[in-house]
Amino acid sequence: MPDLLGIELAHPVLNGSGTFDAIAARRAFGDALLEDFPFSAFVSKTITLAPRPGNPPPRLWETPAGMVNSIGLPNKGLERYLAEDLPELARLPVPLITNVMGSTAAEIGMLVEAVGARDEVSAIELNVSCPNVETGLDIGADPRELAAVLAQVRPRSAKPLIVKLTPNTADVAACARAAQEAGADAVSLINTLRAFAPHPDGSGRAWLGGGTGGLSGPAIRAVALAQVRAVAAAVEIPVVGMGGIQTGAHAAQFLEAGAALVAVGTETFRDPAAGARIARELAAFSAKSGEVAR
Amino acid sequence: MPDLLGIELAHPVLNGSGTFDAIAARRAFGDALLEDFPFSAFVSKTITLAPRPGNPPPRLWETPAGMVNSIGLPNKGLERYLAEDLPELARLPVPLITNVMGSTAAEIGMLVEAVGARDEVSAIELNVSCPNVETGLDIGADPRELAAVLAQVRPRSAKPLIVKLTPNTADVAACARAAQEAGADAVSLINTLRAFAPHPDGSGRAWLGGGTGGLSGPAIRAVALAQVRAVAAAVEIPVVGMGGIQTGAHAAQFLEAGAALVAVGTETFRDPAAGARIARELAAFSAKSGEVAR
Amino acid sequence: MSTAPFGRRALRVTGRRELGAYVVLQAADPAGPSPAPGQFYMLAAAERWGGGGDERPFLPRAFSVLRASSDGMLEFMLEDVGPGTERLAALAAGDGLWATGPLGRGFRDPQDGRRALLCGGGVGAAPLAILQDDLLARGLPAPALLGFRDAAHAEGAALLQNPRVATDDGSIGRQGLVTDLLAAELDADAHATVYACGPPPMLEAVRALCAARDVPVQLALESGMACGFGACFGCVVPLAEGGYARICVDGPVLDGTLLAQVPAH
Amino acid sequence: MSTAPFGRRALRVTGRRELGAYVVLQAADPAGPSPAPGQFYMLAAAERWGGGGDERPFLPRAFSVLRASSDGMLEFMLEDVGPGTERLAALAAGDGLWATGPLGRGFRDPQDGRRALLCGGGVGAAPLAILQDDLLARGLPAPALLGFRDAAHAEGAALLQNPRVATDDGSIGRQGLVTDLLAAELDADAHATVYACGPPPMLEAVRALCAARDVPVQLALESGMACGFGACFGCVVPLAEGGYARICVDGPVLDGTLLAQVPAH
Ligand SMILES: Cc1cc2nc3c(=O)[nH]c(=O)nc-3n(C[C@H](O)[C@H](O)[C@H](O)COP(=O)(O)OP(=O)(O)OC[C@H]3O[C@@H](n4cnc5c(N)ncnc54)[C@H](O)[C@@H]3O)c2cc1C
Ligand SMILES: Cc1cc2nc3c(=O)[nH]c(=O)nc-3n(C[C@H](O)[C@H](O)[C@H](O)COP(=O)(O)OP(=O)(O)OC[C@H]3O[C@@H](n4cnc5c(N)ncnc54)[C@H](O)[C@@H]3O)c2cc1C
Ligand SMILES: Cc1cc2nc3c(=O)[nH]c(=O)nc-3n(C[C@H](O)[C@H](O)[C@H](O)COP(=O)(O)O)c2cc1C
Ligand SMILES: Cc1cc2nc3c(=O)[nH]c(=O)nc-3n(C[C@H](O)[C@H](O)[C@H](O)COP(=O)(O)O)c2cc1C
Ligand code: FES
Ligand code: FES
Repeated sequence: MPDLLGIELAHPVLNGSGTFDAIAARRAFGDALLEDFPFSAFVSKTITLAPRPGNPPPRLWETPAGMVNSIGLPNKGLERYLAEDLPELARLPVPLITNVMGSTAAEIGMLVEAVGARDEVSAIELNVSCPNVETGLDIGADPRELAAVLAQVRPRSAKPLIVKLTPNTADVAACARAAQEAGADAVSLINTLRAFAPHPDGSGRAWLGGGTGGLSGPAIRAVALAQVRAVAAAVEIPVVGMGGIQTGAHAAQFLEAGAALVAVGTETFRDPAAGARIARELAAFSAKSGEVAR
Repeated sequence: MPDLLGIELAHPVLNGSGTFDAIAARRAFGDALLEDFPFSAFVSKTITLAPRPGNPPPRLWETPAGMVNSIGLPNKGLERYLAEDLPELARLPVPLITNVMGSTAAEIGMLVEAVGARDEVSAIELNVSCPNVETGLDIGADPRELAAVLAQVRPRSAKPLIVKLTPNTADVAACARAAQEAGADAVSLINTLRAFAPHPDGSGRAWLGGGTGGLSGPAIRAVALAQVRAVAAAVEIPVVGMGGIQTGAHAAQFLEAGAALVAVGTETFRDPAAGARIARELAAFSAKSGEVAR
Repeated sequence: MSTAPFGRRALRVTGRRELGAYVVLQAADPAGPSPAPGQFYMLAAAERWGGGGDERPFLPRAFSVLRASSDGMLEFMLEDVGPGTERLAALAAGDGLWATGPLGRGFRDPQDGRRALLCGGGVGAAPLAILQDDLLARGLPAPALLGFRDAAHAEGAALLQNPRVATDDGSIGRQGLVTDLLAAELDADAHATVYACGPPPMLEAVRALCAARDVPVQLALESGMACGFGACFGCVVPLAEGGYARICVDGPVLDGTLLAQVPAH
Repeated sequence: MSTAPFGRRALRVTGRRELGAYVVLQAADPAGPSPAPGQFYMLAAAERWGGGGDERPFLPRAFSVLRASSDGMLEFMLEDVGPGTERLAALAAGDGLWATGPLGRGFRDPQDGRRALLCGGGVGAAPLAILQDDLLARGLPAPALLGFRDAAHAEGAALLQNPRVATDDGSIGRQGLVTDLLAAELDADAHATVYACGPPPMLEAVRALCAARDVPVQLALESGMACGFGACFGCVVPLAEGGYARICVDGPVLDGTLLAQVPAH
C-alpha cells in the first residue's frame, strides 16, 4: 500500500494539478465517477489569493504527441474555493491535496496557512512555476530564491508541503535540494515546458490568447524521466513523478527512476479513466516484473 | 538571397551539426549528393581537440514524435579533421561551418584558432553544451561562465563565430545576450533537451550506453520556437533556429519567430533530402504568404 | 440530458457513407445511454491515431451526435478539415472507435408557445437533425433553414426533413446566406425560438439578428477541446457578463443572451 | 555495390503475402538501381507512420532486400516485433511506401576457391535468399542452413532453395540450433566461406565457431538505426581493434574477424 507522507493511498497514481476537475467531471459522468474514482488522491487546480478568469482563448494547441496550453490558472480565488469547492471535494472517496500559487512569499504564506487550516485538506502542493515580477523567470527556477520563499512559507502550516518544481531551469536537482533544505516534505515534477504555438495562418503571431504556453504529454516524457532521476538522486524526500505518462509501463519507468508516486495529466484528456487504467496496468506490470510499486 | 554574416547562401536551410555526414553520404549516394546538396551551408559534426570514439551502443531511442540520442560526439580529433576531412569537405558546393567543443577556454581557444586559420572554413560554430567539469552543468547554461569563456576565445579568430546555445537553462535569452556582448557574431539554437531513455526490459536501467541523452525532433518544436523567439527578441545578432523542423511551414514559423536562418537535424534521418525539400517548400510558402524569407 | 458512462468506450464502426462533401459515420454503442439533441462525443480512432499531418492527431475530437437509434446506433457527420477528421473519415465498417459521451448540455425546449426554428450552416446541420427528429416525434413542428457553400456541401441537407436551403454560389436553393432566410422568417413571424449551429460568423449573425428582434436563440457552439468533460479549461468562450464558460460542460448549447459576440474560434 | 539515388522515394506496395510467422511485402521501385545481396533499405509507410504503440513509429526502419527482380520489383521479409514492423506488415497492395536505398555494403564473393555456406536464423534468412539467387545464377553452389523457433517460423525456409532446417522445438527439420548443422558441415569440410544473418546470439555463435576453425565468415549485422546513411552515428558496433563501425555504411556485412564479439543489440 503506497503512502504519501503518512497518507495511505490505494495505488500510486494521482492526477496532475489542473488536469482534472472532479466537480465538473461529476456533472459529466454522474455518480459513476465516485464509484471508480481514477486517482488515489485528488490534486486541485492551482488556487490563487484573488480570483482569476484565466487567459483569453484560444488556450489549446495540439503538437506532435503532446499539447501546449495557456489556460492562465483560472480559479475562484482562495475564499470561494474554501467556501464552495472544498465541501464538495470533501465528498470524494480519496484524500485531497490543494495546489496553490502566489507571486510573493507573503501571498503564498497566506494561501498555505488558510488551506492548511482546513481539515478537508490532507496536503498542500505549492506551484512555484510562477514568474517573478522583476526577473520574469519562475520563482522556482533559482535555488536561492526558492529557498528564501520556502523559509517564509513553510512555518505557516503543519500539513505536508509538496513543492511542484519548475522544469524550466538549468539544474532541477539543485532546486529540489533547496526545497528539501527549506523544509519541503516532498517534491513533484515535471510541470509543463515553456513553449510557443504559432498561428495556423502562418503569420507567425501567437495562436494562444495568453502568448506563450506550456508543453505536456508523451512528447516530454523522456525529459521528465531525466529530471525525475536527477531529483530522486539528489534528495531523500519523496518525489512525485509526472510528464507524458500514458500506461502502467510508463508509470513503472518513473518509479524505477526514483519516484514514490506518479501523476497523470494530459492522458486523462484522451481517456478520462486513465488514472485507474494506469494503476491496474502498473499493478500487473509490477507483479510480472516481480517488483512492488513503492 | 539570404546570407550569414556576409556569406551568401542559396537558401536559408542549413543542417544541424552532427545530423549529416557529407563524406559518408557521398559514399551512400554518390555524386548525386553534390549535384543537389540539400543544405545552403554545411555544418560539421562537433570536433574536439583529442579524438573521441563516442559512447558505447545503444546510442538511439525512439520517442513519441522524436528521438533521444547519446552519440557522445565521436570524431577524429582536430588534427585528423584538418588533415583528412577538410580537403574532402572543401569539394562540397557550399560554404563550410566547422562546429567545435572543448571543456576549457584554453581548449576551445586552440580549436577556434586552428579551425579559423583554414581557408576552407567560412565560419566557426561553438557548441557550449559541454558539461563543466566541476558543476556538471553545461558551460553555456550560465551567462557569466559563458561570457568568461567567450572573452578568451573570441580573439583567437577573425572568422565569424556562431555560439550554439544550450536549451537546458532557465534563461536562454540571458545566455544569448551574454554571447552577443562577448563578441559572438551569431547564435544558434536549440540543441537537444536533456532526456532519459528507459530500458525496454522494464528494469529501469538506462537503455543508452551513454546513460542520459538528448531529445530532438518534432516533439521539441514548440519548445524551440519559444526559445528562438525569446532569444531573437533579446539580441541584434542573427539567430539560426532549429528544433523539430520537418516542413517549409515549420521553417517559416522559425523565421517569423525572428530567426535569420534555420537548420534541420532529425528530419534528415527520415528524409535524406529534407533540407532541399524544406527550402523549396519555404520558398513556395513565403511567396504565397507574400513575405520574403530573411 | 443524459450523463455519460465514466471513461471512454471502444465502439465498432458499423457503416460509413459519403454525402457530397461530408462523411456520415455510424457506430454501435450498445453500452451507452441515448444522447439528447445537441450533446456531443469525444472520438478517436482506436488504431493509429497519430502520424498524420504534423504528426497529429493526438487528442480526441468533438462531434455532435447526428442521429441516435433506440438500438444504440450512433451517427456522426464529418467534414474533413484536418488530421483528426481526415483519419476518422477514413474509418471503415469494423474499425475500432474510442468514444466518450454523450457530453455537454444540449438544446432546451421552446418556451411560452414559441415555435422552433432550426438554422444551420454547413456541418452545423448535424445537431439539428437529431433535434428535428426529437421535435417531430413529439408532434412539434421543426422547420429547418440550412446554408451551404456549394452543391457538394448542400447534399448534407438530405439529413433533415424538407429544409429550405441557401448556397453561397446559388447552385442549389436560394443564392445567399441562411441568415437571409432566417431574417425573412422572423420578419413574417417573430414568435419563435431559434436553434442554430454553424461556423462562427454565421452563428454571430444569427445571434445579432435574434438579439435585434428579441427572439430567443440557442447557439450550439464549437471550440478547440482537449478533454470534453471540464478537465482542461481549454474550450472557453467569453461571456457578456465577463469571465468565461467552458462550452464542454456549460454548453455546447448556450443561450444567445449569454454572449456579447460569438468568438471567431 | 550500388549506390542509392539521393533521397527517399515514394514506392507503391504491389503485393503482400503471409508466410507462417512472416509477411513478405512486394513493392515496385522502377527508379531504383538493383540492390546487391546484403544491402538494405530504410522503409516507412507513406501514411500514418506514427500513432502506434507508444505513439511510435517515427523513424524509418531498416530491412534487408529479400529479392529483387530485373523489372524493379523489390521484396522484403518482415517479422512483426514492434510498432514499425507492425505498421509495415499491415500495408496492402496500392499503399504508399517511403524507401531509401539500396544502402550499405553487402556480401563479398568467396575467396580462393572456398565454397559458400549460407547460415541463417529466423528473419535473417532474408538477405541469404537474394545471395543464394545471385550465387546460383552464376553457377556457384549455395547450400543453406536455416534455424527457426518453430514450425510457424520455419515456413520462412520456403524462401530459399532446398535449405537444411533446424527448429528449436524440433517440429520441423532437425531439433536444435542451426549452429549444430553448421559445425557438422565445417567439421566435414572447412574449405568454405560462411555467410550468416540472424539474431545476435546466433551470429555470435557462428562467429566464434568459424573463428575457432579459421573459416572466413561474413556477418550481416543489425542494430537500431535512425538514418541508414551514416548521418546519425547511432548504429555502431564495437570493433576488435577498438573504436566503433557504423554498420549502415561500413556494413551491414562485416568480416567476422573485425569483431571480438557480436553485441547483444
Ligand atoms: C461540441 C462540438 C461539436 C462538433 N461537432 C462536429 C460535427 O458534428 N462534425 C464535424 O465535422 N465537426 C464537428 N466539430 C468540429 C470538430 O471537432 C473539428 O473540426 C475537429 O476537431 C478538427 O480536427 P482536425 O484535426 O480535423 O483539424 P485541426 O487541424 O484540429 O483544425 C481545426 C481548426 O483547429 C485550429 N488548429 C489548427 N492546427 C491546430 C493545432 N495544432 N492545435 C490546435 N488547433 C489547431 C485551426 O483553427 C483549424 O481551423 C465539433 C466541435 C465541437 C467543439
Ligand atoms: C541492416 C538491417 C537489416 C534488417 N533486415 C530486416 C529484415 O529483413 N526483416 C525484418 O523483419 N527486420 C529486419 N531488421 C530489423 C528491423 O529493422 C527491426 O525489427 C525494426 O526496426 C523494429 O522496429 P519496430 O518498431 O517494429 O520494433 P521496435 O519497437 O523498434 O523494437 C525493436 C527493438 O528495438 C529496441 N527498442 C524498443 N523500443 C525502442 C525505442 N523506443 N527506441 C529504440 N529502440 C527500441 C528493442 O531492443 C526492441 O527489441 C533489419 C535491421 C537492420 C539494421
Ligand atoms: C491543460 C493543463 C492545465 C494545467 N494546469 C496546471 C495547474 O493549474 N497547476 C499546476 O501545477 N500544473 C498544471 N498543469 C501541469 C500538469 O499538472 C503536469 O505537471 C504536466 O501537464 C505534465 O504532465 P502530463 O504530461 O501528464 O500532462 C497543467 C497541465 C495542462 C496540460
Ligand atoms: C543524432 C544527433 C547528433 C547530434 N550531434 C550534434 C553535435 O555533434 N553537435 C551539436 O552541436 N549538435 C548536435 N546535435 C543537435 C542538432 O544539431 C540539433 O541542434 C537538434 O537535434 C535539434 O534539431 P532537430 O530537432 O531538427 O534534430 C545532434 C542531434 C542528433 C539528433
Ligand atoms: S474541453 Fe477540456 S474543459 Fe472543455
Ligand atoms: S543509422 Fe545513422 S549512422 Fe548508421
